[in-house]
Amino acid sequence: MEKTLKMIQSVSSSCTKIDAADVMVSVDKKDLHKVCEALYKDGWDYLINLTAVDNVENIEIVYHISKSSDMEKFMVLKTNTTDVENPIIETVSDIWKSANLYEREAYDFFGVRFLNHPDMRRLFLRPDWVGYPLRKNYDNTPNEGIPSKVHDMDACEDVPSITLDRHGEIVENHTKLFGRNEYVVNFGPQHPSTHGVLHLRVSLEGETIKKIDPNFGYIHRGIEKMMESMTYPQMLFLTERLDYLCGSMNRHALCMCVEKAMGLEIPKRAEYIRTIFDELNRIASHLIGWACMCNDMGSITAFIYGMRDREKIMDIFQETAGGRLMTNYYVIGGVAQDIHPNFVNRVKEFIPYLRKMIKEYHTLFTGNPIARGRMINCGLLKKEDAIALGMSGPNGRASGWHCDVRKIAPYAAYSEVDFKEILHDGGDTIDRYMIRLEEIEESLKIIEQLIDKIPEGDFRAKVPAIVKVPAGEYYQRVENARGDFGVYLKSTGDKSPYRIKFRSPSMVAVSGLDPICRDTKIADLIMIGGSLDYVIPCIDR
Amino acid sequence: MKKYIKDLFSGIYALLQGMYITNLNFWRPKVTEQYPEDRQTARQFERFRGELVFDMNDQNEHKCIACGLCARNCPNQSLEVITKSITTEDGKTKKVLDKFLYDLGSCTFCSVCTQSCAQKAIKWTNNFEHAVFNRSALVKQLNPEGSKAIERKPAVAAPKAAPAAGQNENQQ
Amino acid sequence: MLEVGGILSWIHEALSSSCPEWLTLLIEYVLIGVGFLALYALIALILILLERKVCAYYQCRLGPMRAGFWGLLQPFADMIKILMKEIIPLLKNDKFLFFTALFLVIIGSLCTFGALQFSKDLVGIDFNVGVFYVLAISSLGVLGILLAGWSSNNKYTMIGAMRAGAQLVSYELSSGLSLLTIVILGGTMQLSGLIEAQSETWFLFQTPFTWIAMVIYLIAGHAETNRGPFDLPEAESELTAGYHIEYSGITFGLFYVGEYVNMFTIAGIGTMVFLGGWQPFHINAEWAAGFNGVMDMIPTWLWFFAKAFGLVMLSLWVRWSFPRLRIDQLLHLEWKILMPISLLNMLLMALWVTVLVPLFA
Amino acid sequence: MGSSEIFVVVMITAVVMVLAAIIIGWLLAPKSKNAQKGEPYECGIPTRGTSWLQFRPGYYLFALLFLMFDVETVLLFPWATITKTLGPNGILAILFFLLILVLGLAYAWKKGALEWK
Amino acid sequence: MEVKDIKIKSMKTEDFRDNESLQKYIDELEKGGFGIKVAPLDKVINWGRSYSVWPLTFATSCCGIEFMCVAAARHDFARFGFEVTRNSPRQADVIFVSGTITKKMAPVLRRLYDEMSEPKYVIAVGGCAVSGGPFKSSYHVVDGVDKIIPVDVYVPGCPPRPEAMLYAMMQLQRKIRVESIFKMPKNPENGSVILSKYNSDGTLVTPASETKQIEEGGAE
Repeated sequence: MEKTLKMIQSVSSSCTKIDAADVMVSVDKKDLHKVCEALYKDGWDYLINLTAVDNVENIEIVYHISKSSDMEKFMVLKTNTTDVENPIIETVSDIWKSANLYEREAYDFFGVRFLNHPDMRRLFLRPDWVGYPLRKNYDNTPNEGIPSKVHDMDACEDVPSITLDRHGEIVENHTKLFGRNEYVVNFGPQHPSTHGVLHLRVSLEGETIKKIDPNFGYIHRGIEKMMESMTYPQMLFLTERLDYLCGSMNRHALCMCVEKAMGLEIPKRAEYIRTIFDELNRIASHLIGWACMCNDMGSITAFIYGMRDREKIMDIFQETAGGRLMTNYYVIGGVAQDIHPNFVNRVKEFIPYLRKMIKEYHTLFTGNPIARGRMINCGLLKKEDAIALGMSGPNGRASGWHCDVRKIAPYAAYSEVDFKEILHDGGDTIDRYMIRLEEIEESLKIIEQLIDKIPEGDFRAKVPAIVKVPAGEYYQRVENARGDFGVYLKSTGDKSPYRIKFRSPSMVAVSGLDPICRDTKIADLIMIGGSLDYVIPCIDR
Repeated sequence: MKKYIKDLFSGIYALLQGMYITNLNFWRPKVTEQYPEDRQTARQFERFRGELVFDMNDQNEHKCIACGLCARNCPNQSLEVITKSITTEDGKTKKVLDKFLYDLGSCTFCSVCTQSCAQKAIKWTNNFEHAVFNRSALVKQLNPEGSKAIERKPAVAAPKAAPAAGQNENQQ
Repeated sequence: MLEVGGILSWIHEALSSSCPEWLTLLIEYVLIGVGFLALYALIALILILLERKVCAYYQCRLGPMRAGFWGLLQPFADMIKILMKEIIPLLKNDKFLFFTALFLVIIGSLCTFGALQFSKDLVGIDFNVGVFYVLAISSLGVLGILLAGWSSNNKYTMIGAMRAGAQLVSYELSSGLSLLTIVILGGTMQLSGLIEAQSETWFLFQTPFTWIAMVIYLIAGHAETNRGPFDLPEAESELTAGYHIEYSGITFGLFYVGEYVNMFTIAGIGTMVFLGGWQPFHINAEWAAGFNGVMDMIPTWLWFFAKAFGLVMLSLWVRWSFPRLRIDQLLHLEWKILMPISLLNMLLMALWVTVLVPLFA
Repeated sequence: MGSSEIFVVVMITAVVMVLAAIIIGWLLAPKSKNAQKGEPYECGIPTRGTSWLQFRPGYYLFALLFLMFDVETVLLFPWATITKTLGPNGILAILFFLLILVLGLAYAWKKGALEWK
Repeated sequence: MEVKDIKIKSMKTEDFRDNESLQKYIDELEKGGFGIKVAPLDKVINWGRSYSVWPLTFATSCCGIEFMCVAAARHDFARFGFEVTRNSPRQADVIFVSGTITKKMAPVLRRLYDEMSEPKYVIAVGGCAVSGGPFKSSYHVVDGVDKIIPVDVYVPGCPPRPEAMLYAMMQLQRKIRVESIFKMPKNPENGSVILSKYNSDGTLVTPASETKQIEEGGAE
């Protein structure tokens, strides 16, 4: 790490180290691009997250970067601009592809424009939206005006960007996304197979896809802004509504983030319960992912089988936590209530049942020549691309990228169990498909190891009556069912966070849709979308 | 040519296997639960959060002392505690519960309220049959007309000592 | 006693004894029309219920249960509902073709349906070029689907229509070729003649090549009815509803009904040319005379419907087991697998008929 | 009663059925009017431009191939009905005809015309 | 007509909530001059309609997953005859607004509703659709879909469990059972039958305004 610091300092004189524990470096915005390039050359090729923070006197951009070859390495890079009225910062999207959407998001929420970024449209809000909602001076009261017309699609196709001309002046350019006579079809927002309200504008030539332009924001609920005015126990429930298919894991991330910041020690029992719940949730999520993908490929029966078996997990959840999809089970310091006496038995019954069912799934669907013919060699994602796009999780592992947070930075009880990180190296659709079914089996193994060893003791630590997080910045990663889910928390020592941001693994998955799907067919687009298994509310937040 | 024929037959074999699985399921007992036919008999998980109710005793008394903690802790203001002042027999004015309004339509079932209630006055029940024709029918008054709070000794009545609840903010 | 022929001739005699000739004819025509319509609607209703129930059972569900006992009245509810639903006046479509498409689809469907021979004496359209007629008239449906997709002026329907064109047109070849194989064996194109030729043994048990022809015919027929795994023109998860997105109310209902009856028609034709139509199952041997007698006791229409519904069940089984094909797989299957095999099969059949059979005879 | 007459009757029945259904639907079903109702449906988003654009030739290629082979089948039918009476000589004759067509198919296969592009 | 005249299999009238609103709706229909004395034909049509309510596949977030559970094997709304989910609004009868409706989505939902053919119904599923639910204090969320489209049945829950949705469907069935096809108000322009949700000029009657009045009245 010291070496990296030295390297950065050699590039930029403005570099200062902030934090002792992690490497947290601040650079002047003039040197940002140079520093990032140097970092990239040094192997820091995975941009985990990019967050903008409105500090009132300046606007700060925080980069969380890691190395794909050595994922334990983790650093935070910061830069800021004091021009709050018209903030401009150089883009890093030419270095890390994943920055593309993050920077658009920063523009949408904070009005930060990125120099040389190819596409500075609003990401979530309507093109005619006024104001930048995550600025501290934005009026958050729910305003009455509900638009009556669908927003102007021409405005969506008009792509502005800012560059420097020869004299160093900033010029604004406009390009058109599609040609006039292109056959552009809207997939979504109301479409059975975009897994929510994703809106894809797809340029077609017959059956063949020429270009995809994803449109987000149809389910942008302003969770991050809402959380800024909530106390920590209050806002936990919102995390489950982010990525509702693996709600517990998201909640786990925020709980851990707050617990770590407060220095809370979690009882062992709670950690075990949380791990089992996480894995059950992962199974439920993968089952839905599998079922929906089969449905997308036209096999409704497989869909129903997947949902049928998922109900068993829902039963387990209901019995112990009291909720089906939204368990509301984890709280800061542990879990809300002790496990139900039937819990262990139910889980034990479930494991052999699901193993049997997975065999059936393989016979029914995996072995089917139609399905195989459609999936093999279709939707190739190379490892380099996966890393560049930041596509971690099952999608990244299908391309051979070792990126399981449970292995890299074990949390809860993961360090105490023996499990395999499933890796495939093909990177095509069948790899992404298989990896989910294999991960279900791996999760079953984890649960099997833990279920008999849940230690006795408290299920919840003593927590102060008012939860206050000490001032500072925190970042907590978990491996949710879709990949590397992260919480960035900036606190000023108050009851509510100053800024909170979630790193959504679904967003990067969707950003990969265009490169993966070019020159494939409509049917492939739907199938690849199913295999990437994104959840839209997690993107839109 | 050999590959062509081999592919053909292995393909047909795999297809038949898939059909075998669906056939297997055709004859299996069905998992469908027949709500509403099984309305009386169906099991419900006791912890399932269906609806917030007052924990009433036989004498039509509830435990709420109208401290308003639950309403303040509710993340989206779906609880409203309306109090009124009454004069007790010994001449003191006392704040008691007038109406406890619960907006089922915006409740998120996060149970922050039940966790923060030091008196354990509210609890969850399993009832989930809530669908109505009119949105205003979802706002419910939890304390039945004519009910009153349990008379308790002054020492217990103070809402102060409740660290176990964890979530409350009554120090403020 | 259980045959319908008696009733028909009784009606004819009763009419001709009391009415002048032209009126008799007119009434008979009307009766034929009404009869076909009733049968058509009945089969559609039965199939809708059957599909829902069978699909549910394959999926570990129960299917309709509450409309009538065991959900038996479900299709009636659907029919009433869909008849009373608004037909949306679209703004940007080609109105003439939009409605013409409907007529084409239903004419294609009903006229093919009319060519079925439900029992020994309940015969509808029976041309001496029957097989030819069936192939020709059923392709009207393709035209209907193409027009429906095109005239809606919607991008999804357009893609759906194009897919339908490429798909249905291709699969007509192999279904034609497999029927041709049977024509070689039967030596006639008349459907009733083909059934007559199977009075002792069904074609299925006459040569091994009939089996191949039947499998190919069933696959191609399944594809022609636009049902999964060949439901590309509809492709619910891709094109939201395919070529009939813009059809609402009963206009959609007619497509819906047409599709179901087509499924039955395909099964019916398959029954007639491979499974002996209404012919009872006979074992062609001395010792089996008693057995054959028992088989003859079962009314012929029951034989026909039992076989046809058997094939329908098979088609439902396939439908609810497999994922959808992609368009290139679909065309690969047709042009590189079914087509060559059925061509070869036809030649082998011709050899069988002309060389092998005389050789052993 | 001949088949042709029944055919005409069935065809008229089909037309009457469709007409009757549409008229009943038109008369009895409730209606409402609003500006967006008649617009083409495309997942809730207004359509971009017209849908009647030139379409890719891929679909037509197969239609052409179909035409070729369909004509072939039509020509084969008369032969098929009398295969038995013609005997082996008939097969030889038709074999020659088929050979040309199969060669055509093989050529198309080899050229990749049967691949969906 | 009284509420108790509406028969639903295996459920008694008193098992249903909010009978008062339904009674009020019936009274209103009767008062409006198109007497609700259900003719036999009406009865048949309403029976058919109530058992063949085809939903539009429309799900925006969490409640959509529970909607999928209703469609799946365990709860199976096919038993009611609802299983034919249509992706095209032309062929659908009911929208289950399952999930949050944001300001960007609202006009899309409105457009989908407009594109549906009559008769059409709306069920607001979950807190978000009923009142904005968890997100009602957000700047980008519509607090209640009844501000955009008229809602027939509200199902609270976050998300409601599948049985709750089946219950809501039975409530909707009850509402359908009181309609009268021949005595609906006519459109003054062309004499066609319209349902009461649109004014004659094509604008919507949303119940949000009515609800507000009731709420204000109730608070007194």
